[in-house]
Amino acid sequence: MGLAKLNELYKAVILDNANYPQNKREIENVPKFHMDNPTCGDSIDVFSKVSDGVIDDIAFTGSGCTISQASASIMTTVIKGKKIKKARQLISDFSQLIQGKKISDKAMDELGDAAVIGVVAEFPARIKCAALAWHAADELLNKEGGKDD
Amino acid sequence: MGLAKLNELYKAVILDNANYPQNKREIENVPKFHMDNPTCGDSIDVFSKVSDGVIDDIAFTGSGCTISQASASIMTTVIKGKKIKKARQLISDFSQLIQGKKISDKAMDELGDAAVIGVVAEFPARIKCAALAWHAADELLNKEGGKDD
Amino acid sequence: MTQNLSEYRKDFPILNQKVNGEDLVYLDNAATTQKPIQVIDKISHYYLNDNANVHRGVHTLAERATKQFEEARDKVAKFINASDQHSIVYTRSTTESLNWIASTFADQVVNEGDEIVISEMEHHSNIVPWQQLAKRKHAVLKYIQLTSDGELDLQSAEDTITAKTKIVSIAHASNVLGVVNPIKELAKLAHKNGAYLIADGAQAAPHMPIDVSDLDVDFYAFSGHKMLAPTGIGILYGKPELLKIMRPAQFGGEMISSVHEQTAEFKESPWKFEAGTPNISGAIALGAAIDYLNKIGMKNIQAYEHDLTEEILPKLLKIDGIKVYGPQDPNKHTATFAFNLKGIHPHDVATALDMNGIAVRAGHHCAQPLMDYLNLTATARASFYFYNTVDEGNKLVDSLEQVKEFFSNGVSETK
Amino acid sequence: MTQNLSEYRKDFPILNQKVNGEDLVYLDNAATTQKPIQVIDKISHYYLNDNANVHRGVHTLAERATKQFEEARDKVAKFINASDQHSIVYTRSTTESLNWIASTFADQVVNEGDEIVISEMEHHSNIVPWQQLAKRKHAVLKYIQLTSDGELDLQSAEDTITAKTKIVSIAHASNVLGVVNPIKELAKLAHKNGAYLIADGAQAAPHMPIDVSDLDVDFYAFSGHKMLAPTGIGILYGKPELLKIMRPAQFGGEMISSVHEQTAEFKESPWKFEAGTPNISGAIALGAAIDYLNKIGMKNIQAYEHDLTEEILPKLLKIDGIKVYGPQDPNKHTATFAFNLKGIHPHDVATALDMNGIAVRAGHHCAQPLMDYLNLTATARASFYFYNTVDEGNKLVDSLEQVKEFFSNGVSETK
Ligand SMILES: Cc1ncc(COP(=O)(O)O)c(C=O)c1O
Ligand SMILES: Cc1ncc(COP(=O)(O)O)c(C=O)c1O
Repeated sequence: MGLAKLNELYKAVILDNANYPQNKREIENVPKFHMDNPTCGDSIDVFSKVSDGVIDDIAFTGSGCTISQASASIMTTVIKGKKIKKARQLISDFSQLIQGKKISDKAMDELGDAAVIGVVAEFPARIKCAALAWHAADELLNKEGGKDD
Repeated sequence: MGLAKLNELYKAVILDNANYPQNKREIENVPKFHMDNPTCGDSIDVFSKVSDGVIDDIAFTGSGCTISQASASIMTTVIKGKKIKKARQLISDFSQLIQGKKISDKAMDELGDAAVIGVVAEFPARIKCAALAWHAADELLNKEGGKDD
Repeated sequence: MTQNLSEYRKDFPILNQKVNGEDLVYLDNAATTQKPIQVIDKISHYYLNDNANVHRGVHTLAERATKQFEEARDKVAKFINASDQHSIVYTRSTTESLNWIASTFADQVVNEGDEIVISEMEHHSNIVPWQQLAKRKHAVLKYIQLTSDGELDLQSAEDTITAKTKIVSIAHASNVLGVVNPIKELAKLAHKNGAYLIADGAQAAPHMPIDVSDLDVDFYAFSGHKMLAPTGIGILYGKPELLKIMRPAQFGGEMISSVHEQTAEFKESPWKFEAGTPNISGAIALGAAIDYLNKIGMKNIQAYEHDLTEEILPKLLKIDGIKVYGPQDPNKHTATFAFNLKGIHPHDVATALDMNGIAVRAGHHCAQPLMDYLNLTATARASFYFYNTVDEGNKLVDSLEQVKEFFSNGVSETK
Repeated sequence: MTQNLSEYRKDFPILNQKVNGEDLVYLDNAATTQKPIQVIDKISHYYLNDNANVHRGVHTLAERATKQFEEARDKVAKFINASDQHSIVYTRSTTESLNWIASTFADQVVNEGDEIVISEMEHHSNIVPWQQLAKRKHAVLKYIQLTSDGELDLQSAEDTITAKTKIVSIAHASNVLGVVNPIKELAKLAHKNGAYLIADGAQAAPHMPIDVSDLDVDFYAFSGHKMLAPTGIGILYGKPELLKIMRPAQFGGEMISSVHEQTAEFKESPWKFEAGTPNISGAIALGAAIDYLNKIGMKNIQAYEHDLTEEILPKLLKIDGIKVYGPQDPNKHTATFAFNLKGIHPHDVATALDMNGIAVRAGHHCAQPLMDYLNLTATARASFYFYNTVDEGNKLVDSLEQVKEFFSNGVSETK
């Protein structure tokens, strides 16, 4: 098979987001959440600015492989502007997707670019890389959501 | 094969010594050594009265299986009256014998009744039973011998 | 007889051999069980196809190994009806599981003057770790007494478990007396008094359906090798909220989330407990053992072993001069029989039975305080599993008669 | 080339498979090695013929199991030239061996203000137990620095090991930098300062002759699974006089000589350390692994792996944009190569290599302090064993060129 199969995983949109990540920056004076990938030592911080239950801004910092960086970048674009509840629903859909589970067409639609990362399900060792930023965002929003109630 | 093979192990001299053990008693005001067989919980105390490097008296108390009781009984008869050095040599010969190693004809001779226990080498699980009293005697005499030097 | 499970014997090639010229009758299952070919093959298959280290690798073999290792954990969780596979920690054995609780969780909750309660029928592995803890913490180690029948005395349990008690640790089934203890009631009693209940399931998990959620135990420990799996793999179940606060007992690779020169953060349960390369093939083979047991059905195993007891216990009791320990009623007895023949040391009994191909154990069965309690130094013990047959039980009974005869003849001969 | 050992490949059926459609090239031997058919068969043979619990039984199977279990211990003793088989303790792994020393022997000898010395290249298993000990005892954990080459800095060792030092614990061979540390000199240095020297032999014992008597180490730890044996069995060697005073880390069955309600006495070493049913089949299979290694000869293995290094390291170094960590001189490097390709994350490298059937590791290799020291978060690592070939090394080198090309093309495509 050889390296050709790599094209499946490293699609243009993924490489693009990894090389030119969006929202890779700190946001000052807002809550953040730190997460490690113990397998490789990669780590990420996710920042979010929430008002009235809506995610006004979301960003990340940290280093990692192509998959984790691209996934973080795309995560911010998908989540930004969404309500917390909606965002957490999307995170949950994404989590299903990358574990190779079927999700609704509607969810696929809403995930947009993130749906492309679904291919990682065929590379089980890399699922954690894809999941890292989304998990961190979920933990962060979980706390934020809790505050709003 | 069945139980017939038992006759090899449980020879008359062994059953006899187990049922009517010799020197099974305490000796007062002399050193003693306690030893356990952790496999079965059997335990033994060996007592010895030594003067001028000669074992004037040796005895044991405790409970155990046929093999360990017989072996202890025979041990006392073999060791009694010997010099410490000689006694420890015999103990060492006995230890070789029950592990199935070849010992000299002279040693076999000197072990007398104890040589009969050599058959235990064919019942490896019972070697510890046969060895218990002899080990305890060795530890005891080791201490006594040390004092004499 | 409910269902004859001895058809499963064919999966245990080791049973089909001669020992001392006689058909092997393996009745030492409480010490360790034999392994079906499905489990042995699983080990070979793993090493012939998928072997790699777990959790660390990006490559295909590492992924296969990790997947099987974690799938086995799920199987264990389902096997004992744990709500959450994160509550399943791989250890070496029951002994290690109990040691880990005693040296970490219990060490965290027991203070000076507190009481730790065990029973007179415990295995050394459920005694010595508590002695050590009591010594370290200046706590008090107390024993629940037994009834004259050899059952746990529930009155004594009520008297012994008090507001001072922090830990109650009890065998789910005894490896000597053949009794099953009322763990669910003991858990209630412990909880009512603000104590934690630990069940030593070494002799229960192989023989009956286990439901840790229904029992409401705080911790449950058992060994793979006593339930068809290889040696070197055991399980510690803990309630998730307790595992969360429980410190790891060992530190190193795999269990950390990050390490700096002077500090380290740990992963979540169960991984924070599993330092270093675990027994990967052992865990996977335990999964295969559980598949095998599930195929038969734990209820069927329990029922069949009860049938064996109904057949064999009365026959044993009929032997003149025998004393069988524990309840004499087959309805209260598991298929583990500790006994003595009058005037014959159990070691001699075991050697004699071995000459007839029958493997039984002789000794204190790692339960010396129980031996003291019963005024014994040792017993013989025949312990059955589902692959044993009534015929084998009959052979045991017949052989015991022969043993009696041999030793009484032998003795009279020398007079 | 001294002698081509890759003929032994035929004994490793797992190597003869396709991964992602390509021939498997297994270069993750530092994580765990594959097992020869002789070892796999030994496990099956044991379970098909002899399985029983050890040390407790009177019957024939128990005797066979015990004999093989103890014979394997003798083999281990000879393998590392220990004078006495009582100095060989069975553990689960290197990690457990190191944890046991840290939680018992070292706990007994380290006091407040004392110093524990490790190095910047240690594996987490030889770091975190010492952090815990230092914290518990208010002792100080110090690190020996490395030279710019990635070797242990002996000047730094002399400066760091002082009269305050109680414990020095150092990897015999690094799992990242591919260096072998001068354990014999370090032992001298430690002893001169009244400290104990512990060697983490996880990456040394599989690859070179080990002589603990000549090295004069106080303790030596290693893992079976990194030297052809199954998972779940490891070794702790200790000098007999130190094992004598060392407390057991776990308590229970097998390790006691007698137990009373409130107290217990322990057996002698090594059995006092082996609480509960040990990994019997693992130990016996470790014996088979040692037989296999001895048949080849550890010197031959060392020489052949050196030849591999001579062939492969220069080729790796020629790849444009590669950084190989540790010494660049093949005479100072073992056949374990940690590296990075400029601009490509090692995880991506490993995934790409896996597509070519090549199994390498990517990550921190359980050596985060070393990563920090080298200013890295992760590297890729290819680690060879005697069954690997020069061809496999060449395939790695070629594939790395392809990986570079893929990622630079891929990247430019999206611009
Ligand atoms: C009741 C009980 N608890 C604990 C153990 C210890 O099990 P292991 O030796 O597998 O640790 C045993 C078995 O020997 C047992 O029967
Ligand atoms: C240098 C070193 N020490 C310790 C270990 C830990 O070995 P194990 O995981 O077998 O306990 C390893 C292997 O991962 C190692 O490479």
